[in-house]
Amino acid sequence: MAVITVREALNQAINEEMARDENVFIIGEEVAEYNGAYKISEGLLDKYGKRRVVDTPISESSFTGLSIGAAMSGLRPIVEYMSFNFSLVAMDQIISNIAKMYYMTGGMYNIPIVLRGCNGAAAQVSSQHSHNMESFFAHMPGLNVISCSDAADSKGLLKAAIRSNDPVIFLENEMLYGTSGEVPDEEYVIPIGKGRLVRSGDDVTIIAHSRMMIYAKEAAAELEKMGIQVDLIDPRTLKPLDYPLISESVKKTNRVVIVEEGHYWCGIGSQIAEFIYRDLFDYLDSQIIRVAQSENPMPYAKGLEAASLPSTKKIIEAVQQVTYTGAPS
Amino acid sequence: MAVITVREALNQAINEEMARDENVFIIGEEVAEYNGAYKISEGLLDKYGKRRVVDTPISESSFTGLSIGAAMSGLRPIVEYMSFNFSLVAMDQIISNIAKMYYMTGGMYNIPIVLRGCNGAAAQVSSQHSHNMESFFAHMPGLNVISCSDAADSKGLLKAAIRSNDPVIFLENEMLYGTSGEVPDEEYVIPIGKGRLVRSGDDVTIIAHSRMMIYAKEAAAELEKMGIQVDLIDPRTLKPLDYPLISESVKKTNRVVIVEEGHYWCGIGSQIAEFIYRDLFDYLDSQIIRVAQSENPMPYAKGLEAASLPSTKKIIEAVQQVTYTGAPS
Amino acid sequence: MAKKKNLPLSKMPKLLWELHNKMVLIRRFEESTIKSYQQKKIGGFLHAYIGQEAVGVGVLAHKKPEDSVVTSYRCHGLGLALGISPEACMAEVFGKVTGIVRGKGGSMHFFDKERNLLGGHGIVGGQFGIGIGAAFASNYKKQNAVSFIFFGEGAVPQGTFHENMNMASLMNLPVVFICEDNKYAMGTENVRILANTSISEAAAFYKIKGYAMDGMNLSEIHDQMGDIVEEVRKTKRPALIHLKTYRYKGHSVSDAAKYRTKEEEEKWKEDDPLFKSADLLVSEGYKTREEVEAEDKKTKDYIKEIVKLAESSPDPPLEELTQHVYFDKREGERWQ
Amino acid sequence: MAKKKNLPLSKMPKLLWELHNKMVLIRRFEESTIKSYQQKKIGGFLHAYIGQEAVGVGVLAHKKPEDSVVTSYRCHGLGLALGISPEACMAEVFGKVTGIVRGKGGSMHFFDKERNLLGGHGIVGGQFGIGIGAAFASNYKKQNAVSFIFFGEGAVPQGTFHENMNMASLMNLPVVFICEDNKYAMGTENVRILANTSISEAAAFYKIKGYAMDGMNLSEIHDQMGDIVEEVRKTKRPALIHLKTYRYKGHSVSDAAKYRTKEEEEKWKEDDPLFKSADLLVSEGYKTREEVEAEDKKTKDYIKEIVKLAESSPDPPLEELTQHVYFDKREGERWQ
Ligand SMILES: Cc1ncc(C[n+]2csc(CCOP(=O)(O)OP(=O)(O)O)c2C)c(N)n1
Ligand SMILES: Cc1ncc(C[n+]2csc(CCOP(=O)(O)OP(=O)(O)O)c2C)c(N)n1
Ligand SMILES: [Mg+2]
Ligand SMILES: [Mg+2]
Repeated sequence: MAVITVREALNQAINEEMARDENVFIIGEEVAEYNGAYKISEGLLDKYGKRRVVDTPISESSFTGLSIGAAMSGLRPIVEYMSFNFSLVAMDQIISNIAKMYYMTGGMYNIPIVLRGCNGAAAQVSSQHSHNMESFFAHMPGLNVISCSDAADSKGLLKAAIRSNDPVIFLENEMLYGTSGEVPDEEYVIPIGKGRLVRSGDDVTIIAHSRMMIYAKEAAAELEKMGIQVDLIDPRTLKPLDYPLISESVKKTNRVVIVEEGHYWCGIGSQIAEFIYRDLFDYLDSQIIRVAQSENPMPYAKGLEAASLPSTKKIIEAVQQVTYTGAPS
Repeated sequence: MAVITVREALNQAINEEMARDENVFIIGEEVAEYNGAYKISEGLLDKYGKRRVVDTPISESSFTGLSIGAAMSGLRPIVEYMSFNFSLVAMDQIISNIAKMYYMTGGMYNIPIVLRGCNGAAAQVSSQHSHNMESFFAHMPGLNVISCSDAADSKGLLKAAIRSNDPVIFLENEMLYGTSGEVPDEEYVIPIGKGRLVRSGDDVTIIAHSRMMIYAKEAAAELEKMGIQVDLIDPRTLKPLDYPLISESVKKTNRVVIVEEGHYWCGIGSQIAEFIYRDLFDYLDSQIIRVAQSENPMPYAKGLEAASLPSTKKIIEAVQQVTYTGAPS
Repeated sequence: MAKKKNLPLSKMPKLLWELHNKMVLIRRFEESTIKSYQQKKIGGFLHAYIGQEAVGVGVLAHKKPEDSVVTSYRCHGLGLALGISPEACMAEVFGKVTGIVRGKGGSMHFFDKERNLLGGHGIVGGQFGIGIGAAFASNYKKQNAVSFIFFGEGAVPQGTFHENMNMASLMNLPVVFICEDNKYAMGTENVRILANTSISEAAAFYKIKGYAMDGMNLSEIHDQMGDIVEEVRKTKRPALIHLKTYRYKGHSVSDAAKYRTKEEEEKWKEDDPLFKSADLLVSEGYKTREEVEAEDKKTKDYIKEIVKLAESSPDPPLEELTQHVYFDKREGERWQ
Repeated sequence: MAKKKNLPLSKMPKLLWELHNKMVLIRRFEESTIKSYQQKKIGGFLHAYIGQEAVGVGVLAHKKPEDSVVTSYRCHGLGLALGISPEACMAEVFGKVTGIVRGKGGSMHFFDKERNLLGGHGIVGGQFGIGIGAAFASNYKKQNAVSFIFFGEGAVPQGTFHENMNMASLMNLPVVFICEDNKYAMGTENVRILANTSISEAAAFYKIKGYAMDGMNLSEIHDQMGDIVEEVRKTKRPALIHLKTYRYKGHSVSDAAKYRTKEEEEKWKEDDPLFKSADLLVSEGYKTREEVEAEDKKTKDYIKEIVKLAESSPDPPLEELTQHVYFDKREGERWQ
C-alpha cells in the first residue's frame, strides 16, 4: 500500500472519477490555473482542460446554482468551496434548491452533486473563517454529509460521493491535508453510510470525526496506558449514520464520549447522543459526555483558539468522567 | 386584560418600543406602504413615517447588512423577513457578521438587532417555504433565539428582544398570527431566557414551542381524560434556555416528550434532550421521545403535509410511550 | 443573421392561431384555479399569470426541444405554453398524485423533464443559477441548446441576478434572461425597488445585448425574439430582455392589490394581449370572430373537465411521504 | 461645487509630508509583519497592503471624524491611515490583549470605535451592507457623515456589491464605493472574473456617478477625491470609484504569486506611490532627499520598537475565552 497525504488522496479520487466519467467536472475559485487554493485539484487542468476544470469569480451562489442546473441537465458537478465558511453566501442554493429538488419534483430530478472544501478551524484564521457546518447540513433532509479523518477514507468516500446520485456535502479539514496514511493500491470505493472501527476496546466508546480523530487516537493511546481500552469509532459519514456500528459498540462498552470540533448547541454530537440515549438507554452506565468547541466565536489569539477547541486532554478527562476513573472532585 | 391576536401583540410591541426609543426602526419588504405582508407593521408608517419604517427591494442580504452597519452606528434595527425561508440568502450576514461581531471586536461593537418573521410551515406552501430555522441559529454562539406561542408572550418577549443589546432571532409562525389570547393592560417585558409552565402535572413533561403548543395543549387535555397529568413547558426562549424550569419539571415527572415543528436531525429538540439526559440521567424513568417533522422536505399535498408534521395524536402516542400506557404492541 | 427567413407572426396563420389559443388556455386555466382556490379546493400560494400570457407564449414559441426553461413560482403559464398536459398541471395545483410532480410541488413548482422545464422556484432569484447551468451543460456537451431564464422585475435587486449575468457573459453561455416586468413585486411598484427601471440597461456592464420590449403584444414579442434567440444560439452570447407587462390579478390570490388604482388596471386591460391577437386573426382574415369565440368556449369547457378530473383524482398515498428524499438506496439509515 | 477652495496636495507641503509619511508607515509596518509572519511570530492569514498605500491614504485624507470606513481583511493600511495607534495594530496582529480588538480579531479584523472603522471583514463582499448601514444611520440621525466602503475588484462579481449599490442609490445614502483593483483576486487576474474590467461603468445602471482613477498616485487621488467626497456629502448621492493599483506581495504571505511575471511586478514597482510622493516633496523643494530618508529611517526604527513591544505584551487571559459573546448578562444559561 502506498503512503500518501489526504491532499493526494482527494486529488486521486477526483482524477480517477473524472477519467471514469466524462460528465464529472470540477468548478470553483482557483481550482484550475492556480491548481486549487489548497492544491486539491493540482494537475487537473493540464489533464482535463478548461471545459472540465472551471475557474470562477468569487460568486459562490452563482456557481452553486450553475452546478445544480448542470446536474439537472445530466452532468455531475464537484463544487469546491475554498472553505465552507464561504458556502454561507450560497446557502439558499444549497438548502432551497439542492436539498429539496428531488422531493419537490416528485422524483423527476435528482441532483448528483458534491459540495466540498475545508470545514472548521484552521490555524488562527479567526471568527469568520472557522465555522463547522456539519449540523447545518445534517439538519436538512435530502443531503448526505461526509467528513473523513485520513487519506484512505478520503479517497474512497470522495469517489463514492462523486458516484452518488444524491447531493453530498463533503467536509474536509485544512489541518489534515498534509497528513499521510496508507491507501490501497487497487481501485476502491467506500460505501456512504459505513463507519469505521479505528481501534477496539471494551471500556468506553469514543466517536470522533475529521481532525478530532487525531486527538481521539492520542487519547486512546494514553488511556490504554492508564488501563482503559477504547472502542474508537469514526463515523466517516455523518448522515446517513452507521448506527449499527455505534450500537454494537455501545452495547459492549456502555459508556460513550462524543467529540466534535464544532459548537455544542445542536451540534452533530447532540444528535448522535440523542440516538444512543433513546435507543440504548438501558445499556448506558453513565451519561454521555460530549467534547466540543466552547460557546464563543473562534478567537484569533493562539492560546484562546487552542482553549476553544477539543484536545487530547479534554477527551481523556471526558473518558475519566464516564468511566468514573478521574480524580475525585 | 384585553384579548388580542398574536398579530396585534407583535404590532403593539413594535409600536411601543418605537415610541419609547427614537433609535428603533423597522426595515424589510412591504413593511411600510403595504403595512406588512402579514400586517404585523400595520399603521407604523402612518405613525412614524418613512424614516423609521423602511420598505426595501427584495435584497435580504443588503438590508440585513445595512441594519448591522446601522446598529454599529447607534441605531436599533428590527429586520422583518417576510419569512425566515428568505433569510437563507442573508445567511452570511447573520452568521459571519451578526453572530461574530461583538466577540470579533473584543467587545467594541455589540449588535442590538432583532431579526423577525415567520418560521416553519404554513398551509401547503411546499418545500422551499417551510423551513424551520431554530437549530440553525441556536448552533451559533452570539445569537439569542426566541419563539413564542401566544399573544402575551409574543408581546412581552418582542419588547425584550428590541431592548436587548445582543442580536435576537425572533421566530414567529404564520398559523399563529390570527390566534387570540389575553394580554396584560399595563406595560410589561418578559425577560429573555425565562420559560413558562403552561400547565402543571406530575406524570410527564412535555416541552413544546410556537405553533406546536396548540397540539401540546390539546394532547394534554386529552391525556388528562386518560388520567395522565402533563407538566407542559413552553421554553419561549430557545437560547438561552430556561434550564432550571425544565430541570425542576423533569425531576418531578421523570418522563419527557419534546415536540418541535422542524426536522429531527440536530433539531433544537436534540439539544434539549441531550441536556436533560446528561444532567438528569438518573431521574429519567424512560428514554425521551421526540415528536418532529418527518425526514423529508415539506410536500405540497395537504394530506402529506399533515402527515409530515407533529400532531396532537402523535404527541399523545409519544406520551403513552414514555409512560408505558399505550396499547401493547 | 438570416433575418429574412424569419416570417412575422402575422404572416403565419397556423402559428398565430396556435399561439393565440395557448394564451387563451392559460387565461382560462388561471381563472379556473383562482376560482378553485377561493372555493378552498386549492391551498398554499397561487400566483396567476393572467395579463402576462404574451410573454411566455411569445418567447417560448422559439424554444427548441433541447432548450431549457426556468422561472419563478408564477409558473403555470410557462408550463402550459410549453405544452405540458393541462390535466397534469391542474392535478398538480390540486395536490394530486397525477400531478406533474406527483402533488409534491404544487402551484409554485412545475417541472417537466421532457421539455426541460427546470422549475418553478419559490425563492426570488433562486432560478438564475439553474438557468445558466443548463446553458453550461449545453456547451459542455457541445449541444446547441439555449436556456431561457424568466424572472420578475422584483428579482433584479437580488445580487444573484448580477452574479449570473456576469458569469453567463464571462463563460459565453447561451442564455436569454427574460425579465417579466409586471410593474409590481407584491405590493411594491418597480420605481420603489430599482434605482433604474430601464432594466435592459443592466446588460451594458456585462457587455451583452439588452432589449426593451412591449410585453403585451404577442406578435411583436414573437417577431423580435426570433432574431434574438437565433443570435444567442449562434454566438453563445447571453442577452437580456426587458418586457413591460402587467398582472391583472393581485400578487397571489390573497392579495387585494390595493396599492394601485382601478384606472391603472383598466388602462392595462385595454392593452390585453388576447384581444390583440384575436383582432389580428380577424383583421388578417384568418379566422372569424365567431371561430375565435367558439374556440375559447371549447377551452373553457375543457378546463371544466380537467378540474373535475383533478378533483376526482387520487391524493398521493401516504407511503409517498418519505419517498423521493434520496435517489440512492440507503443502508443503515437511522433517524426517528 | 466649491472647487476653488480645494488646494491640490502638491501645494500643501504640510499635508503632503504627513500623507507621505503615512504611506511610509504602512509600508514599513507591512514589511515588518511579513517578516514576523515568516518567523512564525504571527499566525492565521496575513494580507499586506504594500503597493496600495496611495489609495487608503489619499482617500481617507478626506475622512471627517464622523465619517465611517469599512473594508476587507486587507485592513492594516486603512487602520494606520486612519491614525489608529500602530502599537495597538501591531499588538493585534500578534494576537495580544493590548491589540485593538484584544487579540480576538487578528490581522483581518481591525475595528476602531473612535474613528468609526467598522472592520476588517473576512468574507469577500461582506462589508458592503455594513457600509451603507453607516450612511443610513447618518441620514437617520440627520448628521452629515459619509461612509467609505473599500473593496477589492474580486468583490465586484459578488451579488452583494450590486444589491448595495442599488440600495444606496435608491435611498440616497452618502456612500463612496472604493474599488481597489489590484489586478488580482488571489491567483486570478481581473479579466478572468469580470465580463467588464472598467468597473466604474457599473455605476451607470444605478444612476450614480462612476470615476476611474490611477491608484498609484497619492496626489492625484487626493485631489480628485476631495471634490467627489464633498459632492457625496452634499448631495447624498453615492459614487463609485475604480482605482487601479497593484499589490507588490502575494495575496497573503503564503502565496508565491506564480501567476504573474517578474516583469509585470517590476513595471508596477516603477510606479511606486512612495517614490512619487517623495519625488514631489523634493522637486517642490519642501524637503530634501536626506530629510525624506531620515524620516523613513525613523519610521523603521519605530516599527522595530513596536514589534518588540508587541512581542513582550501579554496574551489575552484565558478568562477572556467566553467573554464578549453576549453584551447583556444572561441568567439561567446552560450549555456545556
Ligand atoms: C428571497 C425572497 N424574498 C422574498 C420573497 C417573497 N416574495 C415572493 S414573490 C415576491 C415578489 C416578487 O416580485 P417579482 O419578482 O416582480 O415577480 P412577480 O410576482 O411580479 O411575478 C416576494 C417579495 C421570496 N419568495 N423570496
Ligand atoms: C465569499 C468568499 N469567497 C472566497 C473567499 C476567499 N478569498 C479571500 S480573499 C479572496 C480574493 C479577493 O480578491 P479581491 O477582492 O480582489 O481583494 P484583494 O485580496 O485583491 O485585496 C478570496 C477568493 C472569501 N474570503 N470569501
Ligand atoms: Mg413583478
Ligand atoms: Mg484584488
